[in-house]
Amino acid sequence: QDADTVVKFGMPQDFTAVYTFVTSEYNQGQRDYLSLVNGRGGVGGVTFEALVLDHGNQPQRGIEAYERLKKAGVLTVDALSTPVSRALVPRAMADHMNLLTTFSGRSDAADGTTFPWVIPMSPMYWSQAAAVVSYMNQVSEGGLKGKKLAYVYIDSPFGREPLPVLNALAEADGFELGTFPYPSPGSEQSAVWTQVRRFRPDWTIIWGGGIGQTVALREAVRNGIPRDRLATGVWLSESDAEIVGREQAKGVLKFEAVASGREPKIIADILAEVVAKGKGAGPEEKVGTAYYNMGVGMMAMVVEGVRLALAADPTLPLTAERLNAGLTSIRDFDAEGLLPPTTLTPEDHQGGGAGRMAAWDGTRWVAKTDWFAAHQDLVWKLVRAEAEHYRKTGE
Amino acid sequence: MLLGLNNVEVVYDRVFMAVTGVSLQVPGQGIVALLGANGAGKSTTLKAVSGLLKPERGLVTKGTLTFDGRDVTGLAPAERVRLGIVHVLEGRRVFPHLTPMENLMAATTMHGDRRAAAHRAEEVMERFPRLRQRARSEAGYLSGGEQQMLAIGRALMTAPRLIMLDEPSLGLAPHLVDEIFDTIAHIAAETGMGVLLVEQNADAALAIAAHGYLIENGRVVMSGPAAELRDNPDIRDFYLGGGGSVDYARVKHYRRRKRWLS
Amino acid sequence: MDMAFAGELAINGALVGLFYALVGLGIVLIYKASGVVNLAQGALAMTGGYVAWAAASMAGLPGWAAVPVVLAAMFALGLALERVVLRRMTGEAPIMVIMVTLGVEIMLRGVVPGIWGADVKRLDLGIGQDPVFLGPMLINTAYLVGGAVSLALILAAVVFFGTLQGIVLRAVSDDQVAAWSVGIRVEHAIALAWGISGVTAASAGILWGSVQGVDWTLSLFLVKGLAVAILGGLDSVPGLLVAGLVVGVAESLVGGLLDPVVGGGTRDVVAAMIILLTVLVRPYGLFGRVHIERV
Amino acid sequence: MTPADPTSSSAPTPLLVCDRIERSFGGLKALKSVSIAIHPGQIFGLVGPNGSGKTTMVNAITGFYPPDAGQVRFAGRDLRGLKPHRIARLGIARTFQNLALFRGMSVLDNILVGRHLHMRPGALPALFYPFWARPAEIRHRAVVEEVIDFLQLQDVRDQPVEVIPLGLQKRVELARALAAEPRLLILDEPMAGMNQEEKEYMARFILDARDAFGTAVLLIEHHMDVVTALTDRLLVLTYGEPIAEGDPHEVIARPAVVAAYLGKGRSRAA
Amino acid sequence: MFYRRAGVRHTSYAADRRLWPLAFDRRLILLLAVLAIAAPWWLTPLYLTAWALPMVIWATAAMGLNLLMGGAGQIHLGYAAVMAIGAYASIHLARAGLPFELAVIGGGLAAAAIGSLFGAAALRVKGLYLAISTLAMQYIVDFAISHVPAISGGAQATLQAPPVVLLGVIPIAGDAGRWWVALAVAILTASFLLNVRRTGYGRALATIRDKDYAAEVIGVNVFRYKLSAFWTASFIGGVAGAILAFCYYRAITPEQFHLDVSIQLVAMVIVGGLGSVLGSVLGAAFIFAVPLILNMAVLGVVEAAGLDLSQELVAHIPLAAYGALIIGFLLAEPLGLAKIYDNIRKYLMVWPFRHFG
Ligand SMILES: Nc1ncnc2c1ncn2[C@@H]1O[C@H](COP(=O)(O)OP(=O)(O)OP(=O)(O)O)[C@@H](O)[C@H]1O
Ligand SMILES: Nc1ncnc2c1ncn2[C@@H]1O[C@H](COP(=O)(O)OP(=O)(O)OP(=O)(O)O)[C@@H](O)[C@H]1O
Ligand SMILES: CC(C)C[C@H](N)C(=O)O
Ligand SMILES: [Mg+2]
Ligand SMILES: [Mg+2]
Repeated sequence: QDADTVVKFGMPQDFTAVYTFVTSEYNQGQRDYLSLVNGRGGVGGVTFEALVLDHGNQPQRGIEAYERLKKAGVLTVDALSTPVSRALVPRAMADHMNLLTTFSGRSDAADGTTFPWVIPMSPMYWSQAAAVVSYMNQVSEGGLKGKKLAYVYIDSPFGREPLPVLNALAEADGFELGTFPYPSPGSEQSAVWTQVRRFRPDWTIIWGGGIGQTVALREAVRNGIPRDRLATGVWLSESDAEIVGREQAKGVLKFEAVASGREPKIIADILAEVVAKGKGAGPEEKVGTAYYNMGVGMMAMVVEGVRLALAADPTLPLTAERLNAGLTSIRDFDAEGLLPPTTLTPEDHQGGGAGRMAAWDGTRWVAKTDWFAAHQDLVWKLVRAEAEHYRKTGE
Repeated sequence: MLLGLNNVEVVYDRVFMAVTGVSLQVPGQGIVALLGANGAGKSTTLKAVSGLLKPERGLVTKGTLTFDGRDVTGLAPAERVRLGIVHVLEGRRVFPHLTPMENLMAATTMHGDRRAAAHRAEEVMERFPRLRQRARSEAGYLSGGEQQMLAIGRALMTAPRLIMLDEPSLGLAPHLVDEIFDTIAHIAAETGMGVLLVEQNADAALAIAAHGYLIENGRVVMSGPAAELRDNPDIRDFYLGGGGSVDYARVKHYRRRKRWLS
Repeated sequence: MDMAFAGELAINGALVGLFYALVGLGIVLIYKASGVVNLAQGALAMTGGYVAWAAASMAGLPGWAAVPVVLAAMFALGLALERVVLRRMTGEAPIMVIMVTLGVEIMLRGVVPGIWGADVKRLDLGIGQDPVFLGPMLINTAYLVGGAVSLALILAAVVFFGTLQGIVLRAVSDDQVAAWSVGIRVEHAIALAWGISGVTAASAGILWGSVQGVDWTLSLFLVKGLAVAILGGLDSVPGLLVAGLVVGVAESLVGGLLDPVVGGGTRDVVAAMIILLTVLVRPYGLFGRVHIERV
Repeated sequence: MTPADPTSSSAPTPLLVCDRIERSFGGLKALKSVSIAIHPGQIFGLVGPNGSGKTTMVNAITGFYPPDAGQVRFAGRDLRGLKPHRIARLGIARTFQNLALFRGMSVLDNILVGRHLHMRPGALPALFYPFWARPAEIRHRAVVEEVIDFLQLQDVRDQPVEVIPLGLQKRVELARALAAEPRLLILDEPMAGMNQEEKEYMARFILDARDAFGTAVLLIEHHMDVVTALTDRLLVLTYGEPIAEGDPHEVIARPAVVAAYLGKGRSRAA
Repeated sequence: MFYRRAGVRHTSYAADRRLWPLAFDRRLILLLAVLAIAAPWWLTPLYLTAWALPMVIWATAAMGLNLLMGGAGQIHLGYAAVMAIGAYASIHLARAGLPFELAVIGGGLAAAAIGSLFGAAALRVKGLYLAISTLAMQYIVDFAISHVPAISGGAQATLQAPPVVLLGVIPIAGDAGRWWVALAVAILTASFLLNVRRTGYGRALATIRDKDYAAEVIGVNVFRYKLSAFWTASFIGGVAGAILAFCYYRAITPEQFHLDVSIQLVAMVIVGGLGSVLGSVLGAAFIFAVPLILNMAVLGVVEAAGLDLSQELVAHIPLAAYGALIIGFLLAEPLGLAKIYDNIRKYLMVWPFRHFG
C-alpha cells in the first residue's frame, strides 16, 4: 500500500486564540517546505503530508486533536502552544509520540534523557535570554558591569521563565536587574513603563508575544528607551514592527534562531518551486517573514530526521521510534544556511542553543552577529536541575 | 362599534388554550363590563386586544379583532396604542424607578406636541391630586391606590379612544374604589371614550356599566344590558353575593358550583 | 513616595479608566434599555477596530477619515443584531439573553478575523506617538485623546437620559410589558440602545486599536468594561465615570507600587479585589439603583 | 366550634403583643406608635386606607422591617433582633399582598416547602435519599395532602404554580402558610381580586383554619363585608396612626373611620 | 406513542415521588447506563479518551454548577477556579501520600471551603452583581495559583498527577479504568442532584432562587442555604476538578482553569437547561463536542469541495458556526436543550393530538 510511503505530521495549532499572531505564518512555512520536498519527489522514498487542526489554545481540544492525529498515524505532533504542549507531555511520553515543542513548551525538555519524546529542536527561552544578555555584555563598553538592565515581561510562566538565567547572569556579570511584569495579554502597560523609565536602564529586554510586544515596543519608544538598547527573544516579527511603525521600531534587537528574509536558499527555492507554481499555502507576502522561516526551518529539521532514519533502515512504514532516533542523530544540520549548525542527540534535544542577534532596519531584520550560543553551561545546569526535579516530583 | 372581537381563540405556550372563541362588542361611548371567575380568561381577552400576549408566549390562533372597522389582529402593541387602544394592566405595573411625572411623560411618545402632552399631564394631576403630593418619590414606593391612579392617569396620557381596565379596584380601600369607579364613570361620560372594564367587584362594575358580558372557561356564557344581568338570579348568587348581605361567618361549607357550560 | 511618579501613574491610569468606561458605556446603555448585559460588547469593539482597519487599508481612506464611516457601519450592526437576534428573545429570562449575547461574541470572534485575517493589523489615526509632558510627568497622547472622547460620550449619555427619549428608555428597562401597554415602541428603544452601543464599541475599538494594533484581543476589553459598569452600578452612567476612574487609577497605582514588591502583575488582581470589596459594601454598585422590592 | 369569647380583653395572655411600634422610611413615618394585642384563636382585623401602614405593620412583626421603636412580643418572647426565618420558626406564618409563590415549582412543592421548619433538610440526606430522606419526605407529604384536601387544591396539585388562576394561587399561598402549622397566621389581603363566590370560599377556609388548629389570625382586607363578618376585633389605621379599635361593627360606624376609609359609596356593600 | 402514560397509577406517595414515573424512561436510563459502562468495548480509544471521558467530567462539573445556578439561582462566573482548587489540592494531597479517594474528597473539601468563602459575597449581593464578585474570585485564585510556585509546581508551573490507585490496591492505568472512575463520579453526582430536587433540601434552595423574602417567612435561613449551596456546588466542582486532573489531563497547569473555562461551564448549564440534570449532560456534550465536530466538518467540506480557502478562514468558520449554533438553539428554545428534549417527548406523548387541554 502506498500509504506506507506517506509520512504524516500532526499540526494541531492555535489559529483562533492566543497564538494567532504567529500560527498562520509559521504553519504556512511548515507546509510550503513540505510542498517543496514533495515537489522534488520526497526523501528516501517517502512523501509528506501535513495534518492541520485548530485547537484554539484549549488543552481539551488539543488532546482531542492529538488523539485524532495519533489514530491517523502521524509521527510527530507540533502543537505550537505552551499550555497544549504541557497537557500533551504525559500522553506523548506514554504513547511514544514525538512531541515537537519548537519555541514553546518547557525548557527542561531539552534534557532528552528525562523527556525522550519531547523535542524542542530550538533554543529554549533560557538559551535565548542568555544569548541576549551575552550580546549586551559584548557591545556595551566595559561590559554590563555596573549597568542596569530592565526586564519587562508578560506575567505568565513563559514570561517568568528567563528569570533564573537573568538572575544568575546579573550576579556573574555584575549588572543590576530590574524586573517589571505586566499582566497578560499586555494591552495596557503604561504603569509598568513609568517604572521602567524611572529605573533608567542601560539595557531593556522585553518578553512577551503578539500585542504584548507591540504595546511594549510603543511604550518603550514613548518613554525614551533607545531602540538599539532594546532587545527581545524570538517573538518579534515584521508585522509587529509594522504596527508600531516601521520607522519608530528602527533599531530594536531580537534573538533569531532561524534566518529571516528571502535570501536563504531554501526560501528562494520555495518561492521558485512552490509559490511561483501557485502551490503556496498562504499569501505570498508572508514568505520569508521571521515566523514563516521558523516554520520552514523546523520542518527542514524534521525532514532531515526522516532522511537519517530511512538511511539507517529503509524499511517502510517509518515509525515514531525510528524517527525519534533519526532526529536525535542530526549532526551539524544548517538547512543550507537557514539555521545555525544544529546537532541533536538523545541527551540534548535543544540542538546547541545557538542563534544570532538581528536588528530592525526599517524594512527587515538584519543580522548583527554570527550564529552563537551563550552560557550553555549555565543553561544546562538549570535544565538538569529542573529535569531532576521533574523526575523526582513530577513538577 | 368601536371594538369587535369575533370568535377569538388564544393559546398559551402553543399548548394551553385559555380563550376558546370569545365574541364581544364595545361601543365608542359608555362602559362595558366583563365579568368572570378567576382564570376565566378575562385578562387574556384584554391582552389579545392590546397585543400584549407575546411576552407571555400567548398567541391569537383564531378569530379577528376589529377596531373602528379596521382589522388589528396582527398589529404590534405600540401601533394599537396609536390607534387609540390602551390597556391598564392588572396589578398596576407602574414604572417603579420613574417619578409619577416621568411615568406620565413616558406614555406620550406618540404625540409630537410637547405642549399638549404637558397640558394633559397637568389634567391628570388635577384629577389625581395625590400624585402631585408624591411627585418626588419613585413610583415603586407609592401605595397601591396611588399606583392605580397613576396607572390610569398614565393610560389617559395616550389620549385613547378605548380604555381597557383590568381589575382597577384590586387591593384598593373602599373609599378609593368609589373614587376610581367615579373616575371611570366620569371619564366615560365626559371624554367620550369607550371603556372595557374587567372586574371582580361585579356589583360596582354593573352599577356603572351599560352592558355586561360573563365569561367562563374562555367562553362568553351570558351577555346583556347591565341592569338585566344585575337581576339575573345566577349572577346575583355567584357574583353579587345573593343580593347584598352575605353572612360570611355562616357560609356553607362546600357550595355547589354552577357552571354555564354550553 | 515620589509625587511625580504617583502623579504620572494616576493620570495615565485615570485616562485608561475612562477608556474602560467607554467600553462599559455600551454595556450600561443596553442594560438600561433591556435589562440584558451584553457580553458581545468586547467583540463589537474588536469589530469596530477591524472595520476601521478595512476601511482605511482597503478603501484607502486615511485613518481619521474612516472613523465616521465606521461609526455609521457599527450603528447599523448594532441595529441589525438587535433586529435579527435579540428581538426574538424579548421577554425571556435575562440569563438566557445574556447567553445569546455570548453566542454573538463567539460568532463575531469567528467571522471577523476569519474574513480579515487573525494577524495583528496596524491602524493609524494620525495621533502622534510623542508623549505630552506635564512637568516631569509623561502622559500618553493616545490616552489623552481616548480619555477625552470617552468623557465626551459619557457626558452626552448623561444628558441623553434626562431627555424624553431617555425617560422612555428607562421606562422600557423598568417594565417592558407596561411600556408596550402605553404605546412605547419597545423594540425601537432597545434597537436604539444597541445602535448607540455599536457606536461606543467602535469608538473604543478604534481608539485602542490604534494603540495596540487591531486583532481579536480587543474583545478582551469586555472584562474591564463589565467590571467598570458593574462597579458603577449597571444602570448608572455617572457611575461609569467614577468607577472607570477608580479602577483605572487603582490598577495603575497599585500595579506601579506593588508589583516591584511582590514581583508579579498584581493589576488584574487589584481590580478584582476592588470590585469585590466595593460590591460587598455597596451591593448595587456605586450608583446603581436599588431594586424596589415591596414585600 | 365556639371560640372562647376572644373580644374580651380579660383573656389571660395575648399571643402577640405589639407595643407602640414605630417605623419610618427615609422621611416618611409609616407607623407612629401602633399597639395591638392578639389572643390565641382570635381573628384580628387590620384595615385602613392604602398606604396607611398595614403591610408595614406586618413587616415589623415578621422581622422584615424591624421597628425603629417599640416592642413586639410573641408568646412571651421579645422578637427584637430576630431574623424573619427565626420568627417564622416561633410559629408565625404569613401570606403576601403581592403573591410570593415560588415560580417554577409545582403547587405541591410550594406547599411542601411550607413544611420546611418541621424538616431538617440537607445535602447529605439527599445523597442517601432512599434511607435517609425518603421516610421524612413521605411523612411530610402526608401532612401536606391533608392541607391540600382541606383547601380543595387536589385538581391543581401537580400544576406549575404560575399557570393557575390568581385566586387559586392565593389559596396555595394560604396552604403553604398553613402547612407550617403556625400559631399566628397573618393574611395580607387574601381576597384581593376574588369574586363573591371565591371570597366565600376563602372566608370559610379562614374560619376553618382557626377552628381546626386554633390559630390566631391577623387579617388585612379591604372587603369590609368580609372583615366585619370574620373578625373578632378591628383596628383602623390612617397615616400610620390608629384611629379606632374595638368591635368591628361598632368601629366601622364611627364617623372618623367612615371619613378616612370607607367613604359612603356603593362599594360599602361589596 | 412511545411514552405511554395511560395506565400509570400511583398508589403510594413513595411511588408518586419516583424519579421516573414512566416505565419507558426507566428502561431508557437503564439502557444508557449499560451502554456507558460498556463504552470501553464499543468505543474506539479516540472517542473514549478524547471525547467520552472529558465529556463525562465536564458534565459532572456542569451538574455542580447547575445546582448553584439552576437550583439556587446564584450565578457563578468563577467555577473553573473552584475546580482548580479541587485539582491542585487533590494532587498535592495524593503526592503527599494520601490514597486516591481521600485525595479527591480532600480536593472537594478544599474547594468547598474556599468556594463558600467566596459564596459569602452572595449573602450581600444578587444576580449580576454576584456574578461579578465570582468573576473577581476567578482572578484572585488564578493569581494565587500561578504566583505561588508551591501550588503550581515550580518554575514550569506543571504538576504531574500521581497514578490512580483505587482503595490503595487496584491500580487504574488504562483508559477504560479512568473512564469508569469518571463515570462513577458522574453517576453519583447525577443521582445526588436528582434526589436533591425531590427533597426538602432542593426545595429550600429553590425558594432562595427568586424570592428570598418569601423563603424567610417559611423559616428558610437564607444565609445558611445560600452558603450551603455554594458549599455543595463547590465540593462537586472540586471533585470534578480532581477527576479532571487525575483521569484526563494527568498533568495540570494554571491555564487549564482560566476564565474561559468558567464561561464554557456557564454556557453548558444555560445551553443545556437551568436546573436540569439531563440539561447539564446535554449542555456539556454540546459545548465540548460542537467545536470539535464543526472543526472536522468544515475540514471535510472544504476538502471534499476542493475549496481553496485560507487556513485562517477554515479555522475560524467553526468558531463562527459555534456561536451561531448557540444563538440558534437559544432562539429556538430559550429553556435549553433539556426543554427541547422535553418538547419532543411531550409531543410523542400526546401524539396524535396537538395539545393538552
Ligand atoms: N402566561 C400564561 N401561560 C399559560 N397559561 C396562562 C398564562 N396566563 C394565563 N394562563 C391561563 O389562562 C387562563 C385564563 O387566564 P386569565 O389570566 O385570562 O384569567 P382571568 O379571567 O383574568 O383571571 P383572574 O381573575 O385571575 O385575573 C387561566 O387558566 C390561566 O391559568
Ligand atoms: N420599602 C419601603 N421604602 C419606602 N417607603 C415604603 C416602603 N414600604 C412602604 N413604604 C411606604 O410606607 C407607607 C405605608 O405602606 P404600606 O405598604 O404599609 O401600606 P398599606 O397600608 O399596606 O397599603 P395598601 O393597602 O395599599 O397595601 C406607604 O406610603 C409606602 O409608600
Ligand atoms: C508564543 C509565545 C509568545 C507564547 C508563550 N509561549 C506563552 O506561553 O505565553
Ligand atoms: Mg386577570
Ligand atoms: Mg399593604
